[in-house]
Amino acid sequence: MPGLGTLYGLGGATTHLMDLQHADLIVIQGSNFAENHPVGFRFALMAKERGATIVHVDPRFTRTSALADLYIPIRSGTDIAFTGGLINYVLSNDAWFKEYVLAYTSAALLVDPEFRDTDELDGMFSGYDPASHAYDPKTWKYELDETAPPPDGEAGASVHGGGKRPKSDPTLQHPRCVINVLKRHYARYTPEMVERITGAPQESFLKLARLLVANSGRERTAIYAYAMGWAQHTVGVQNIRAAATLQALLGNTGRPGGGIMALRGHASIQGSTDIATLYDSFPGYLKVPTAEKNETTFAAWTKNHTMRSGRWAEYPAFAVSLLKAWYGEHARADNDWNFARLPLNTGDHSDLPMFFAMKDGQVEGLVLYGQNPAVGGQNAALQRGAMERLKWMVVRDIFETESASFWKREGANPEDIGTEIFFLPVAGVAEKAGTFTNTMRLLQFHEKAVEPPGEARSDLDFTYELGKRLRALYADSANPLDRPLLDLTWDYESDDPHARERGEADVEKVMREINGYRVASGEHLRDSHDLRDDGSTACGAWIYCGMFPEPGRNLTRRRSADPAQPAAPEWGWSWPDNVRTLYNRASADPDGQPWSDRKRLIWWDDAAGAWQGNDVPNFPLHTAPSYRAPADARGDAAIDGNAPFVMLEYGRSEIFGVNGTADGPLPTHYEPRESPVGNALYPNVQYNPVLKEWRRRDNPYHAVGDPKYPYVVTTYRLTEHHASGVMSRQLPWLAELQPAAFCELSPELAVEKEIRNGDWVTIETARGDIEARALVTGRMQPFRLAPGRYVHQIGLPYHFGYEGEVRGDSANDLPPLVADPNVTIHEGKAFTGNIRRGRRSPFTSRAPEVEAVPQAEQTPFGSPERPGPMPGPGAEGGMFEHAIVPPAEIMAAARIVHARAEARAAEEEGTDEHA
Amino acid sequence: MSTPEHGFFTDVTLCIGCKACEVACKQWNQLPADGYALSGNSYDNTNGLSATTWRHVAFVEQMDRVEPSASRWMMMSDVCKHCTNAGCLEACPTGAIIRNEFNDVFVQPDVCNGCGYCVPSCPFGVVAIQPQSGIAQKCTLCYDRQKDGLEPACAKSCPTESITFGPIEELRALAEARVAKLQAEGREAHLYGVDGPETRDVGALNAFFLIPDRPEVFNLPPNPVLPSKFQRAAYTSGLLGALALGAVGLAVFRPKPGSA
Amino acid sequence: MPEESPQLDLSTLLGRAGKALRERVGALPNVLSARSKGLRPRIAGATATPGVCPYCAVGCSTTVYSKGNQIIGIEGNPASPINGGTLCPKGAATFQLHVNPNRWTTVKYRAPFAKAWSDVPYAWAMQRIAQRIKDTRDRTFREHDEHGNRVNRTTAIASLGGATLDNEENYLISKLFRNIGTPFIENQARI
Amino acid sequence: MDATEKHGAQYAAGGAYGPDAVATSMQRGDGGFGRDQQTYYDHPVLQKPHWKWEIVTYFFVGGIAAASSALAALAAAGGDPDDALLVRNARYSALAGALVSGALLVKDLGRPDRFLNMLRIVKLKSPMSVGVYVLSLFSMNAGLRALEQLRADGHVPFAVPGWIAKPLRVSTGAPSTALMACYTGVLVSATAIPVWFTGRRHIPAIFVCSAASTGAALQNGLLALTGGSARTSKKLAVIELIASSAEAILLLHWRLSVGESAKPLFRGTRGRRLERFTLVGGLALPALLLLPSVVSRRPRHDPALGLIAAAAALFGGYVLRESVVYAGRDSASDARAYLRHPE
Repeated sequence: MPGLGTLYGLGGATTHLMDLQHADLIVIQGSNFAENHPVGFRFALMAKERGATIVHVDPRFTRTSALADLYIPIRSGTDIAFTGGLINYVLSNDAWFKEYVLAYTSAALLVDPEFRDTDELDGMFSGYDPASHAYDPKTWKYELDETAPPPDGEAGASVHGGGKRPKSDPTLQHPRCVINVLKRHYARYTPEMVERITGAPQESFLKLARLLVANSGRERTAIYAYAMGWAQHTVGVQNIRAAATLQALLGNTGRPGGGIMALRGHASIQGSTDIATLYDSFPGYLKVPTAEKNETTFAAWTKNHTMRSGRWAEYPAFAVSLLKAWYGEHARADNDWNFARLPLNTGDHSDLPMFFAMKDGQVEGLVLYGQNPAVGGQNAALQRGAMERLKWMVVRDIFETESASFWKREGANPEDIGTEIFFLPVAGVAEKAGTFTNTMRLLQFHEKAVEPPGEARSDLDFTYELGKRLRALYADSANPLDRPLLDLTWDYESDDPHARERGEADVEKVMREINGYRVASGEHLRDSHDLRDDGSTACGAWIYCGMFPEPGRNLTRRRSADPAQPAAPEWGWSWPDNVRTLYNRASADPDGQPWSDRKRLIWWDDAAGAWQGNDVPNFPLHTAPSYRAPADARGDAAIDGNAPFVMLEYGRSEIFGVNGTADGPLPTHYEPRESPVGNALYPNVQYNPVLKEWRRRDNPYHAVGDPKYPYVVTTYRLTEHHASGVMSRQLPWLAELQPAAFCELSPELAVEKEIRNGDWVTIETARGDIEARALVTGRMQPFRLAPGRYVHQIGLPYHFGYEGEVRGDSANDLPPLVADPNVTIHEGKAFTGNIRRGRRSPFTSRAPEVEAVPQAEQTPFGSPERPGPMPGPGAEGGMFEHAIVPPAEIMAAARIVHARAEARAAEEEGTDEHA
Repeated sequence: MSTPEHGFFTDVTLCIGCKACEVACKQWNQLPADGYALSGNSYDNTNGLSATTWRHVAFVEQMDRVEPSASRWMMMSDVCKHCTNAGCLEACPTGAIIRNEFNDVFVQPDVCNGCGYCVPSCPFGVVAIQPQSGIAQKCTLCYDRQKDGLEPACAKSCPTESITFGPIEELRALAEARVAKLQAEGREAHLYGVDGPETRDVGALNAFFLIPDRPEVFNLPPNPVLPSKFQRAAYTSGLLGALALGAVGLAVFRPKPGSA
Repeated sequence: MPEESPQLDLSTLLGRAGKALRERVGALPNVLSARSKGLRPRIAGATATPGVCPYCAVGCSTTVYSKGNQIIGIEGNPASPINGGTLCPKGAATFQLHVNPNRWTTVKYRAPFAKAWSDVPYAWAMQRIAQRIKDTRDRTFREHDEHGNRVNRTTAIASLGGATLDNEENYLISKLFRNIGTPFIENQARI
Repeated sequence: MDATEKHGAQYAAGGAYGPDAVATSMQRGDGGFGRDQQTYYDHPVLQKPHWKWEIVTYFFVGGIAAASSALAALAAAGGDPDDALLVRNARYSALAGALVSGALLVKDLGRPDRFLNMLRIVKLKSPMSVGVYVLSLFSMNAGLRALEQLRADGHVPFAVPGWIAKPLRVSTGAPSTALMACYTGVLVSATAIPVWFTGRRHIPAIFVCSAASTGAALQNGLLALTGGSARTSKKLAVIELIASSAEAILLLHWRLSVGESAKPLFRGTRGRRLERFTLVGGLALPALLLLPSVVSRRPRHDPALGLIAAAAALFGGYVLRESVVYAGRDSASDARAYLRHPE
C-alpha cells in the first residue's frame, strides 16, 4: 500500500510477525487479528504474557477484542478522526520522541509558502481544480534552498527538488516547519471531537493515548497492526498514513517491537504486489508508462521515476534488466530496449473501471485465475451482470465457483447469455512447486508433494502453455504490433522428461529469471546492487534479486530456524536483501548507537567500519553515521549517515506527504461516501472530495442521512471461512463451523426492529437486497455520538454465495462501487443500508440497464446528489432522528417484546401439552 | 504404569475460539461433518461433543452495557475428560473401552459392539454411538499418535497454546502457576478437574480445564456422578423385591396338608 | 421400602466375589485387542513434503504427508518460526481442500446460450482459448487511442488474478498479458 | 432439526438469545447475556441413550420369562397336581421368553455380528456384563427345564443326564431367575441419567413386581386358554394382586419422594400415559376383575374375564418399561435437571 510507501518508502509491513512479541504495546485497529490471522496473533499473546498491553479499536467486539486488555468501539470509517486525535494528543502534550523525529523525519523541513491546509480552506487543501475534480499537488512540497547548487546530470530534474535541498529549521520555530503544520492541522482533533465523530468514549480514547506515550521512546516501543479495516475505505491510503505519521512521531518505526504490521489477507497478496499483476505496476514496483506523462521513450519513462538518492537512483538499471529478462537479445540499447512496443496506460485500468467497461460491453474476454468476482466483488450484482456481456471467459479454479456458473444463477436465463466459458481445474498448493510472499515480505518455497488429479494443472503450466500456443499462432506474423509476443524469452521447459511430457514449466527457471542473471555468462546475480543499465544484466524483479544467488542454492527453500533468533534469518528469504525489519538504521540513534539496550537491533561498529547487529542492515553497509552526502552525490552515496529511510529522496520519513498522494499531504477525516451523519470536522466537505465514484443507474449511492438507509453496514471475514468462500464453503469441515449467512446486530436494534435471534432478516441498499439469519448479540452496540444521539451498525460476513456445501446471499451485493483516489480500492467497510424482519423477494432477472452519466455529474462537488453543507451530529436537525434511538424507547420496546414473548411462550407450552 | 500419565490442559483464558482443534481432530481421525444448522448460539454451530465431533469449542458471551470493560467473550475447547474413574469404562461389557498405557480412556473400535451402555454412563455426555459405524466413539487422545511420541492433533494445531498436552504432573504445575498469575492480576480463574468438588466421584480428570467462571456456564457439570456407585442401592432394591415375592410365591403354592 | 440391611446386601457379597475374581480376571478387565497393541499413526512411514498454507498471508509452514500419489494428511510444520507446527482451522483443513469429492478435475465447457456444462479435451480447450484471445486481440488492438496517444493495446481482454498465485505464476501472467497488450491486468491485491 | 424450528423452541424456552432474554437484558442494560447463565444455551450436558423398542420389549419379555420360570419352579415345588398345567405352560413360556430376549438384545446392538464380544470378559462393575451372563445362565436353566418338561410330556425320548442337570439347577435356578427379574432395573438405575439414578431405590423393585404381575397375568391367560383349574388361576391371581399392589405403592412412593428429576416420567403426556395404562389399566383394573374370584370361597372360573385382566396387565407392564426407558431420553436432554443435580 502506498500508505506506507509514501511515508517510509516501501509498500510493505515494516517488520515481521515474530517481532510482535518484542512490543510493549500492540494497537490493533482496522484489523480483526485473532480471527483472520490466528497463528500470527500468537505472537501478540506472547507479548501479552511478557507484560505487553493489547488494545483493539474496532466497530465490533470480536474474538480479537475478547483477548485484548482494552477494547474501544469506533464507528466504521472514522479511523482518521481517531488516529488524528492521538496525533493531536502527542503533539499538544509534547510527547513526541524529539531526537528521533528531528533526525529521522521531515519535521524540521519548511513547507512551501503557497501551501494551504484544510483548516484554512474549510476542509480542502490548496490546489483543488474543480474542472478535473482533482488536486494539483504543486504546493504540496518543501521550500527549496535555492542557494544550494543543483547537481548536474539529467536524472532527478523532474523529481521533487530536482536535487536541491529543502530549507529546514532545526529549532522548529518557523511556522512553516512540518511539525508546526501538523500541530495546526490536527489541533481540532480534540478528545471531544473524537468522541463526537467516532463514538469512542473519551476515557477509553485517552487511556490509549496515555498508553502510547508511556510505551514509546528509547526504552519501549509500540506497534500498530492493521488490515482491510483501514484499506477498504475512500480514505484507505490516508488511514494508513495517519498511523504511519503517529508511529514516526513516537519514534517506533524501524525498531524492535515497533512500526506497522500490515496484515495481508491472502497467501500471496504481498507477492502479487511485488511481482505485480496490477495495471499500473511492473514487477519490482516499476511504474507502467502512461500516455498522459508522454512516456513514449525509455528515457522519458525512466527519467520520471529516477531519484537522485537511494535505490531509486538505479531505476534505469532496474528497468533495462526487466526488459532484458523479457526480450533477451531483442532488447538492445540501439532499439531503446524494445520499449516502443509496450502498451501504455491512459488513466485508471484497475478492476472497478474494468468491470464497468465489461458491463458496457467493451471487454470481450476475461481470464480469471482463482478469482471470484461474482461473490468477492463489490456491488456483486453489477459484476455478475458485467460477466453476462463477455463473449468468452476462462475460469481457473479448484471448485465450481459462482463466477464460473453465473449464467445459471437465480434469476438468470442461460438462453439469454452468450458467454462461452472454459473451466480449467487447477492444482492445489500441495500439487505444485513455487513461492508465496507472506505478509512480512518473506518468500517461502512450497514443494510439490503429489501430481494434481485428472486434468488439473498449475497456473504456471497453463500460462506457459498458453504463451506457447499464442506464439505459435503468431509465429509467421509480419505485423510489428505482434513483435512483443514473439520477442519474449519463453523457454521454461523442464529438464525432467516426465514433467516435460506433462507440459509442466520448470519453476526454478522462472525463479532464475526473476532473480536475475548476467546476460553474457548466464550466472545468477547475488544482489540488486549488481544490476546495470547497459544491458549486461537481466532481472525480472529487482527487489527479489538475491533470492536465488547460484544454481542449487535457492534461498526461499531454506528451512532452518534458530530459536535464539526470532527473526529466523535462515528461514526463507525476505526482500529487500533478506532484511527482516525495514529502515532498521532507525533502531540506532543518529550517532549509530542503540537507543537503549532493551531495544537494540543494529548499530555502527567503528572498528569494523560497518553496520552490524541482529538483522541485515537496511542501509548502505559502510556509510558511517557522521557521513553527509555532497550535493552532487547520486544513489547510495547521496544518503546521509543519519537518514534511515533509504527509498525516499531525503532519507527521512515524509510525515508531510510530498510523494504524490492524490487526496492531500496530510490525513484528514472525511465521512465515508455513504454515512448516516454529516462530517462534524468539516461540515462543508462531507466525504473525500477527490474519491473515485461511478454515478450510474446500476451503481446508485445513498444521500447523506437518507432516512431509507439509516444504519451503517460493514462487511468482514470469519476465521472459519476464506474470502468468497470457494476455498472454505466447499469443505464440510469448515462449512459446518459457519453454515449460514448471518447478520450481526445489537439487541438494541433488534428490539427496535422486532427481530429475534435466528430470524430471517433482509438487509437493503439501493444496489440490492440480501437475506440472512439474524445473530442478535451485545457484541454489536449503538455508537453514542452525543447525548441521546446514537448510530446503529450492522455487521455482515461476505463469504456466502450460490455454490458450495453451504450457501447464502452475498453481502457484497450491497456496497456501491466507490473508491480511494490513490489505489482505487473500494469502500466495503462502511456504507449505509436498512434491515427488516423477513426474507427477501426473489432476485429480479437482470441488473438495471446501464445509463451513461453526464461528465458534469462525475464530481462529488456541486452535483445534484451532493448534499452541500451538512449540520454536524451536535447540531439540531430532524434528519438524524431515524439514526437515533433514545434509551427510553428501547426500554419501552423491550417491555412490549417481553410481554409478547411471554404470551407466545405460554401458548406454545399449552400446545405441546396436547401433543 | 511405565509411561507417565499424559493428558490435556485447556486454558480458556488463552482460547481465541478459532476451532483449529475441531478441524485438526476431524482431519486426523477422518471424521465427517455433523451437519449444517446455524445454532444462533454465538459462533458455536457444532453445539457439543458428539460421536463425530471430539473437540468442541463453546462460546459464552457476557456483554455488559453498564460496565463495558467487564464484558467478556469466553471460548472453551471441550473434550473427553479421560476420568480417573471413568463411567463409560466401568459400564462397557465387552472390554472395548480400556485404560491405555498413557492412562487415557480409549475405545477399541474393533471390539465395541455398540451396546450403547457407555452412553448414559458418561457423566459428561461425551461418548456416543456413531450411526455410520454403529460403535461408540469419542476422543482417543490420539492414542495412535502418542504411540509414536507425536502430540495429539488438536494440541498440536492450537495456535495460542490454549490446549497443551503432556505428562499430567507437569500440566498441573503449569496450571497452578497460571491460576496464581491470573489471580494476582485480579482475574477470575479456577481449575476444573484437578481437586475440586467435581472430582469427588469421577476422580481427577486427565483432560482438565482452567475456567474463569462457574463450570455450568461452559456446560461442565459442577458435580458429575459416577453411575457405578448407584449399583449397591439398585441391586438391594431389586433383590429384596425378588425375595419378598419369592416368599409370597412359596406361601401361595405351599402344598395344603388336606390335599393330595 | 425397607432400608438396605447388611446381611442381605448382595452387592457386598458380589463385591467379595469380585475381589476374588480381581486377583485372577480382574473386575475391570483391561484386555488390549491385537489392533490396539499394533496401533501406529497413519503417517508413520509416509513421505513428508514441506509446504506452505494457501489461505491467509501469515505464511504457516505445513508438512504434506503422502503415500504413493495420495495425500494422507497435512499438518503444521513444527520447525517453522512462524507457526511452530500450529495451524488455524482453514490451515488444518488444507487436506480437505485437496482431497474433496466436490473438486472438479476435468475441463468443463459451456457453449454460448447452453444450459449445462460439458466435458471437453484439455488440448482442444487450450487451443480454442488461444484462438479466441488472438481473434479478440487482432480485432481490437489499437496502436493509438482517440486522442492520438500511442497506446499499443487492446482493452477487450482482461485478466484478474487471485492472491493464491505463486510469485512465478504472477510473473508469467504479467509477462504474457502485458505483451498480449492489455492494460486490464488486475489482482485480488487491490481488492 | 432445521435451525428455524430450533430457534422457535429456543424462543419458547427463553434461551439466552430469545427476545425475552434480550428484553429483560435490555432493562438490565447488558446486551443480552449478563453473568448469570445457568446453563450453556440449555444444550444437553448428557448424551441420549440410543435404546428404543427392542430394549423396551426386552425389559418386558425378560421380566415375564423370569416370573414364568419362578412360577414354574414354585408350582412344581408345591406339587399340587392341579398346577401341572401351569408348570408346563410356564416352563415353555420361560424358554420362549429367554430366546426372544436374546434375539432382541442382539438386534439392538450397533454391531450385532459382535454379540459374542459380550462374553470376552467378566465385569462385575458393569450391570450390562452381569446381565449378559445372567441371561445366558437363565436361558440354560430355562432350556433345561423345558427339556425336562418335553420329556415329561413324552415329546422327547431322552432325559438330560443328572450329572449335567443337577449342578445346572443348583447354580442357575434361583439366583439367575431373581437377577433376571431385577437386573434390568439396576441397568437403568446405575447411569448418569437423573430420572433413572434418582429412582434407583424404586426402579429395580418396580421391575420385579411388574415382572411378577405380568408373568402371573400371562400364565393366568394361558391357563384360561388351555383350560386350567380355577384353584391354580386363583393362586396366580393372588400373586398378581400382591405384586401389582406393591408395584403401585412403589410407583406412588417414587413419584412423591423424587421431585423435579422424575418430571419426564410422571408429568406431561408420558405421565398421563403411565397413569392411564399402567396404574389404572395395568394394575387397578385387573385387580378389580380378579378380586371377586380371589375373595369368594368357591372360585368360579371365568376364562373371558381372566383374558381381559391378563391383556390389561400385560399392556400396562409394557407401558411401564416404555415410559421408564423414554423418560431417560428426555431426562438426558434436560440440562437444568442434571446441572441442578438432585441426588
